[in-house]
Amino acid sequence: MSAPLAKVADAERVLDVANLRAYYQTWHFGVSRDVRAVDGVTLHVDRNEIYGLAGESSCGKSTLIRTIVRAIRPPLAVVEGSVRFDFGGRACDIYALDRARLAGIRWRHLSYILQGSMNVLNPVRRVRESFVDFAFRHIGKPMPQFLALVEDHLARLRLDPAVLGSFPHELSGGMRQRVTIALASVCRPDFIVADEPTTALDVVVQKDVLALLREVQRQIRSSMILVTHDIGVHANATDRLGVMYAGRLIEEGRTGEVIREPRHPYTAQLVTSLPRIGDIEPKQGLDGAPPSLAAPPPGCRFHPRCPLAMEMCRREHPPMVEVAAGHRVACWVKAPPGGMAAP
Amino acid sequence: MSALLDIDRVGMTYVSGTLLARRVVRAVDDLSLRLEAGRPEIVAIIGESGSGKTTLARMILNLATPTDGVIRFRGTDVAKIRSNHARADFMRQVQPIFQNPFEAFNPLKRVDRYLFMSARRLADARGAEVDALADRALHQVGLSLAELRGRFPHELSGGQLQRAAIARALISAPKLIVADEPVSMVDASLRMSIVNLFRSLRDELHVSIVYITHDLATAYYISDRVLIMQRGRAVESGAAREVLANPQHPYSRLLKASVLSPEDAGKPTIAANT
Amino acid sequence: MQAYAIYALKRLAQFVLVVFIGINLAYLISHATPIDPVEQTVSAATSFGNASPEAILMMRASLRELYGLEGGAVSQYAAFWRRVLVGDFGPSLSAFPTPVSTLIGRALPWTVGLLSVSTCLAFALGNLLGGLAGYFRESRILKLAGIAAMAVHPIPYYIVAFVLLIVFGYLWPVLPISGGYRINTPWGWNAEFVLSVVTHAILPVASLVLVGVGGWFMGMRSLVSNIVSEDYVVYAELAGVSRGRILGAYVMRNALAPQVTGLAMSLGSIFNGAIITEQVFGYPGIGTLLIQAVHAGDYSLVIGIASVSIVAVSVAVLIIDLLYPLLDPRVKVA
Amino acid sequence: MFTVLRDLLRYRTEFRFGAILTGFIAAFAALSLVSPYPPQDQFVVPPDLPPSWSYWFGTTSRGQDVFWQLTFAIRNTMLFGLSVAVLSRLVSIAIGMWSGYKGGIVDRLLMSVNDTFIVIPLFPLLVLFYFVLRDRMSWPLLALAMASLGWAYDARLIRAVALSLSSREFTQQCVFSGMRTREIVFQEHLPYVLPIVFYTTMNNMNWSIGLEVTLSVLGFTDIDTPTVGVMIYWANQHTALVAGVWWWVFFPVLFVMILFIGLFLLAISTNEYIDPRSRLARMGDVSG
Amino acid sequence: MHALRHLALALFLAMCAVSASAEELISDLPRNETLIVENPEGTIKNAGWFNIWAINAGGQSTGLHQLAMDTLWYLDPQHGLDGVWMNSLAAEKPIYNADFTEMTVKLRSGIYWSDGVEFTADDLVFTTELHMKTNGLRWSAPFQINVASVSAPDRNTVIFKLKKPNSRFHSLFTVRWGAIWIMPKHVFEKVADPLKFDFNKPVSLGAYVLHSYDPNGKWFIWQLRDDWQRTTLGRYGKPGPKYVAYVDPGPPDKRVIAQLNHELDIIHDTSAEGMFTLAKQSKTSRGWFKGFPYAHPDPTLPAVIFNLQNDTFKDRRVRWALALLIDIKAVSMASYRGAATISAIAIPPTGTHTESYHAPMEAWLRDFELDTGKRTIKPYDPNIGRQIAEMLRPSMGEQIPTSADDIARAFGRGWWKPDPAAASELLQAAGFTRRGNDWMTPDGKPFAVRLVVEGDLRPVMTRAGSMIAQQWRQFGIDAKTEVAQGTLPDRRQAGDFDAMISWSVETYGGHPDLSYFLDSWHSQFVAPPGKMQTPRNWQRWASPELDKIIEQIRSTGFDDPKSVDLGREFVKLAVREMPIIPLMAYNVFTVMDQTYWTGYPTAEGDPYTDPVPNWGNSRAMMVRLKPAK
Repeated sequence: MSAPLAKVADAERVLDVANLRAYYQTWHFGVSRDVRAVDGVTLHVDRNEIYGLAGESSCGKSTLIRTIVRAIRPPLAVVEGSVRFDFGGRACDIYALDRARLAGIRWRHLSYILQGSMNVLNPVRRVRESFVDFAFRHIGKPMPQFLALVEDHLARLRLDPAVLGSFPHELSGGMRQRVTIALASVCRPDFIVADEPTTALDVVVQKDVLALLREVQRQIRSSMILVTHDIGVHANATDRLGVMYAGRLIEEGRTGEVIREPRHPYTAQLVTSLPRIGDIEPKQGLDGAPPSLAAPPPGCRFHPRCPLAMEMCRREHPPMVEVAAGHRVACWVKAPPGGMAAP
Repeated sequence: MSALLDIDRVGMTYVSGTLLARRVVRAVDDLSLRLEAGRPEIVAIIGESGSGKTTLARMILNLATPTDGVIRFRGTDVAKIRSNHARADFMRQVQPIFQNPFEAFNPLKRVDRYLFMSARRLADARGAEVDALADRALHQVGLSLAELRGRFPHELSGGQLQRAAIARALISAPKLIVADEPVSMVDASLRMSIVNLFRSLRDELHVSIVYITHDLATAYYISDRVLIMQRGRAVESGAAREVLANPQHPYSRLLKASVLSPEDAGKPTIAANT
Repeated sequence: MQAYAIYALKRLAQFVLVVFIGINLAYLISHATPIDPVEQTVSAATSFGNASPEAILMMRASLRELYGLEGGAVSQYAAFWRRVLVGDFGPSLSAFPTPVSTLIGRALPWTVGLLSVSTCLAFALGNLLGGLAGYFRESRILKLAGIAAMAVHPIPYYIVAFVLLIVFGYLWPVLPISGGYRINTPWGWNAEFVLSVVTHAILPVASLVLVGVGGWFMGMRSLVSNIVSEDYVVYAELAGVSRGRILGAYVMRNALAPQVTGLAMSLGSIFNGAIITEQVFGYPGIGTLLIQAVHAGDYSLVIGIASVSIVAVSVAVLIIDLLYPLLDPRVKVA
Repeated sequence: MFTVLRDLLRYRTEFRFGAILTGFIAAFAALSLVSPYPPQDQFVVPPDLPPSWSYWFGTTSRGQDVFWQLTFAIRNTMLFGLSVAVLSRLVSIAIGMWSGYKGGIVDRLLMSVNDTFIVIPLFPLLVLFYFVLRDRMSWPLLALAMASLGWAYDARLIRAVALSLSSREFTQQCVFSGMRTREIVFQEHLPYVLPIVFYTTMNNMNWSIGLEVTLSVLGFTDIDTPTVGVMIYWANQHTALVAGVWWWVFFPVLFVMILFIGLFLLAISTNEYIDPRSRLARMGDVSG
Repeated sequence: MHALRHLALALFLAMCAVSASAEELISDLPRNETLIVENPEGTIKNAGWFNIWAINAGGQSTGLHQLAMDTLWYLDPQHGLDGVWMNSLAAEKPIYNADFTEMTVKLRSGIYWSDGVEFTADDLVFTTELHMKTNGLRWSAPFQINVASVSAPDRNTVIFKLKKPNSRFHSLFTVRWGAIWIMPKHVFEKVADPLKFDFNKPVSLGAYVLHSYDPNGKWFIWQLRDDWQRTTLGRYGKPGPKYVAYVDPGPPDKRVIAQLNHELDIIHDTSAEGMFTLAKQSKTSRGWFKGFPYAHPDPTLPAVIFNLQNDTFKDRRVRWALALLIDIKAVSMASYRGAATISAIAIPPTGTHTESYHAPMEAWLRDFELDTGKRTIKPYDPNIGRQIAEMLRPSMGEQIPTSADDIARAFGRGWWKPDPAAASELLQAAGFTRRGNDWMTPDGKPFAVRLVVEGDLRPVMTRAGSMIAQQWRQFGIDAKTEVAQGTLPDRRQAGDFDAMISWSVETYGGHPDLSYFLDSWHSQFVAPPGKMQTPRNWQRWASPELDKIIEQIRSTGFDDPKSVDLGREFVKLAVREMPIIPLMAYNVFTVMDQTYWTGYPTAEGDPYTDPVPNWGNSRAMMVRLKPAK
């Protein structure tokens, strides 16, 4: 499967996120704070692509996708912006749906692979029961046929149908994650959100699981958002890549382009600091720490750590500017608005 | 040349369960490794979870006792170090670095407390010496006491904390540092500064480092020697660059093949290993 | 299966330990008593009758022999365990020569009945309401129920029972306040007897349930409010699984295991409540017997009751522990 | 600690209510210091008078002023609960922290004993205790007995915290900083345990006062020392309720209920405060 | 939420159903044929045990010894059905030989056991011989000590040959509260071990047989025998109640509630306040006295008992000082709310004793002089009974009697006037000193008295003790009560006390003979310190003067008028020496409900017996009770 090279038309968009802001609004014993975990993110995902979301811990990437699938509960709240899905022509704002319609969409059109394979399956229910709970009502077939269908699905993903009779704790971490992928895909949804699906897996297993994920995506031709902090995973699994820093999207483009020609200083640092086998070039790390999302610095949030920072960066937040086809960057230095800056 | 650390055919067997249903887990099996004194080096021990590398680290640090074989530090059987005095002496020379910098300090206590404590207890510093020692150690890792004094862990970044932890380990001028996955919980952008620090510790302070990791890339980047472990056994070892550039053992090859490199970006052609 | 056997053996060992320590405590404490059962009997036998001093001296000697109070501390202790192991606590000294076990056997069914009914009711009711209250946080009725449970829960059994007694036995006398059944009702499985047993049990059971329900309610509610943020619940909600199914199969089902552990842990104190309740409502049972034994200075009966209650509670705990893996499949490897 | 109290008082309704109720009871108990009558003396006032301006809570059939009697009773009851709580805290901290830090066989042995104490029904043992001591039963002794029986559950809570602390990396960091075990346990770990100690103190007070009331009402304590239970005991002796002297029972029951609810509210609100997630939120960790 | 509502509804309905069914207390028995009596023993642990000859194995006051047992004689504490003395199984009074070494009993004929077997001399002989050869039966010891041999020359005559002279041997077979009950030979001769035999169902010699009982010991129901004429009660007419239920009604307040609901015909005892409540709220309830003080005075005498082996109390002046510090009016108020019958002398002011002792000795008491060391005082105040009456009159109104006789009967006559000055003088004379507010013993230690009381087992006496301690405390003595609950008997026997509230004086009530308690006060029975004291000389008083009196009584016949004179000698000695401070009669608030039954014994109506229903004599009530409607 190769990534679509041409700029995709709006009509093919499955997900459209516009200027989304989601804050953790907490009040604890007199300390009231807004944690601006997602602060003005705009992105879209096209049909049949895997969109990668990268960023380091606490950059807001998990919050972003939680907000996208409306899996939020207080203190997290959407402050501004919209999330629109388009499943085969029926566009909808996920925050405008009532409970019943939302339940109708879930799993049938929009499914989810969660971080932390240990806990996503009900520990006291066998895997089979989870399949029944999650998918039975969408399939619309009597139980025996449904179970046969599930077994077929597992077989297609080269999983032993015997796992259906197991409890989650009886499976290895990799196997649990595979089961979760099968569970998320059994209804052949239009859109799958995968949050750190391979974190905490060993490298060998990680590769297998990623392969399975791509395999599933290829088979059912759904769109997918894949969130992970591991650039290596993105490089190998995603079509397009968005990089987040301190609650904002700072760079976005085709994965190969972003990794090979990062524009944003942060992205560049992230990519070039990674050692590779066979490469003994001295590499430098980045000093400092990401800012607190409760009290982010003014202007570009990266400026305190940025080697290129200038006066403007300290004052105002840079807008996302398209520097190449489908490649957008938010940086006063590398992508000043109104003109393509030199890479 | 005498050995700094001599791991001689060490094995570790855990027994779980009760008398009636023993389950024997062979965490480490017949493993040998020798670090020479006077030739500081970084030895990477590579393996995935369950390969026994953390158990090995615990045995070197005398937090666990091997069931077979002997670990000698400068000729002394580590497992026989029992008295408080001997333990303190051992800790002066061998220090650990832990995996999670956020966990390595008590969140309710100030970070400098541990530096001062080490200075007093392990380096026998008194009065102004204590501050001086702490400050010197912090400078060795690119920090200063002024930055750190009175700060709580949550006020510092993971990178700073990990450096502080390393500085603390350095206070007693140890000969050996055992670092168990020291960068796996550190953000990628901060990771290299820590890794580079290890290199400078070896080169400038002549500290030998046992670097335990599952990350082949950083191992390749800084270590002199590697030892690849699988299910408690050493499957391959040798000079780092040689082994990692051209692994011989099937498991080593599999490991190497599984590494997802950013190089592949734009060609998402990932395939399962099996 | 083998894993379960290990688990069961561990529990069994704990059970044996509990019983051993418990009975020893009871033995040690009670053998420190300054009360001489012979003097108790003598004074009871002579408090109304006319007996000459010489006769009493003679009576003392023969009672001492009859009660088997001779022998050293070690041999008495050994003899005690020899008898206890076969369930024999010797004759009651205040109902000589009736065996202690006979007296306890007569009282135990009442206590066990009272306790099992009220515990099950309180557990079921408290967990059900607590589960609902934890899941439907916005419901006003459930909030009120929570406040009510919180208000009653910390009040000691005695006070609750006492207030119930006043209200339903005195201010609005609709319920019997004494005894286990109506006087002169023939025993057996006939409607009259059963009905009278039920009506007599209402107040004792109600007092125990009222106090017990709050603990389960609050425990369940806080468990549930933690569990609803567990990944598997979030995941199921994301999947659009119905709320009823989530509440039942995901939330409550997972909260049940710790609650059942809590049940096992709290059986001892529940038992305390039963003793008091029996006392307040003049209900037959172990508690009534214990208080009588104390007043009569009958230490073989006191030890017997303390031991039997320890064993009974431990057995109940053991049963719960042994059934626990059914609730939580993860335990097998423990 | 001071800021904790301030925060709780300012922001937790439950805590505020609990503090008000408990404070009210404590203030009431303090009045015993200025009582015009010694607590044991009878017939110092006309018996059986209903509440009035001269006798706010009425008088008993023993010719005692319920108001002043109750100040002593509440004081003794609270002191009792507090002594049991403090004594049993010492045991549960010692056992819990030792067991949790040491782990292994020490832990298993201690916890087996501990579980035994959790499971054993204590009431028969306390009655037994009374049975043995009878007239020598005084409240310090009873407090001692209850403290030696009532530590187990809380020791388990403390041990759970200590166990998780001992496996945390910072504990190893402490070891390799040259700290001694005692220092690690008392300086590094104790701060994590203290909130639990605080929380269980109030629960334990509730528990011990409840048992004391019950034992006293049944006459299994020293009936010469006025406590709430002893007051009810004497009221029962004089069949106060059927004799219409309801105030003799009503006020002690009311006050002890206020005390219970007050302590209970304090306990649950503190419990929420020390909940790790809530603590993190206050310490400023960002979740994202 | 729906579940909640349903639950509430279900609970409500259940309540309604229950309240409808909670009306009748006793199932299946016609209420108007049933007498419901409190069994003061409470719940009987071992309900199925009716072998009364085994010690403490089962209940006694369950109706067993009142209704099913019988023996030779009854001595009523009040006036009796036809006199104080009742020949029950015996046809006449005991016949002693001259030196009291042989007692002959003539038995009635025509008395039958409830299983139809006739009662004969063989039963009495069997009872005696079984006790003589078996250790550990309730009366084994007195038989073994007294009886050399027993024989029955014919079926109506039994001759006891005694081991040594005993003029009071018949008292063993004379019911005061209870006595030696006669065994059915035809039952017990088949029993291998009489100690282990439960005698269930009991064969009765009384007018009632066991109908049913609660295995949990809460109630026992007895039914009138069809052949009630063939029992010793038969000659007094048909007993009124067809059924008598002895129940455990619970604590005092529940007893009051039960009688207010007419579910308990006779309350054995309740608190003074409970009695007042019943008197106020129930028109049909009444006590022994129609008005105040209601209670029946038992022929026992609660007193402050000193341990005379304790150095502090060896000096009679100290004992007297403590007596003069007691304000008996306050004690009467504290213990009985005024409903006490006080006594200054060591004889219970009950039954016929007031005529034999209290009234005749009044003059002597008035003239009694006490030397305080500085002066001589007359401590007796004859008006205290009247003062108590006057004190109560404002609140109790016309319930308080007005005539001097009635007041004396209800509240007692006089007592010792509180006299702290005299007490100080006495103490100083005895070598005590005053330091500030506190008294010191001659050896310079604080004068401390621990007054042992029994707690809620005898609340009234505990209340009295608290008051006395308070009065001593106010005088500067470190006095406190110590609650002994069930250990009181142990401590009393062991002499492990300074002073205690208890009684060492018990009498027949209806008969002036004092040997019932006095014989055991002989110094031959006083144990050395630290050893067990046998009943009843708990004060361990050894007095040669007293011994002389006792020895004279021993050689005087039971009905000999001379024994009353000897009794008065004892009283005078006891006043002078004050080994115990007599307080009052042990008043029992027995309350009788006349809703279903009338004809109860009462002080001013027909005082034919003591109404306290656990006394063996209370069987006399059955033949006088009549249905109310």
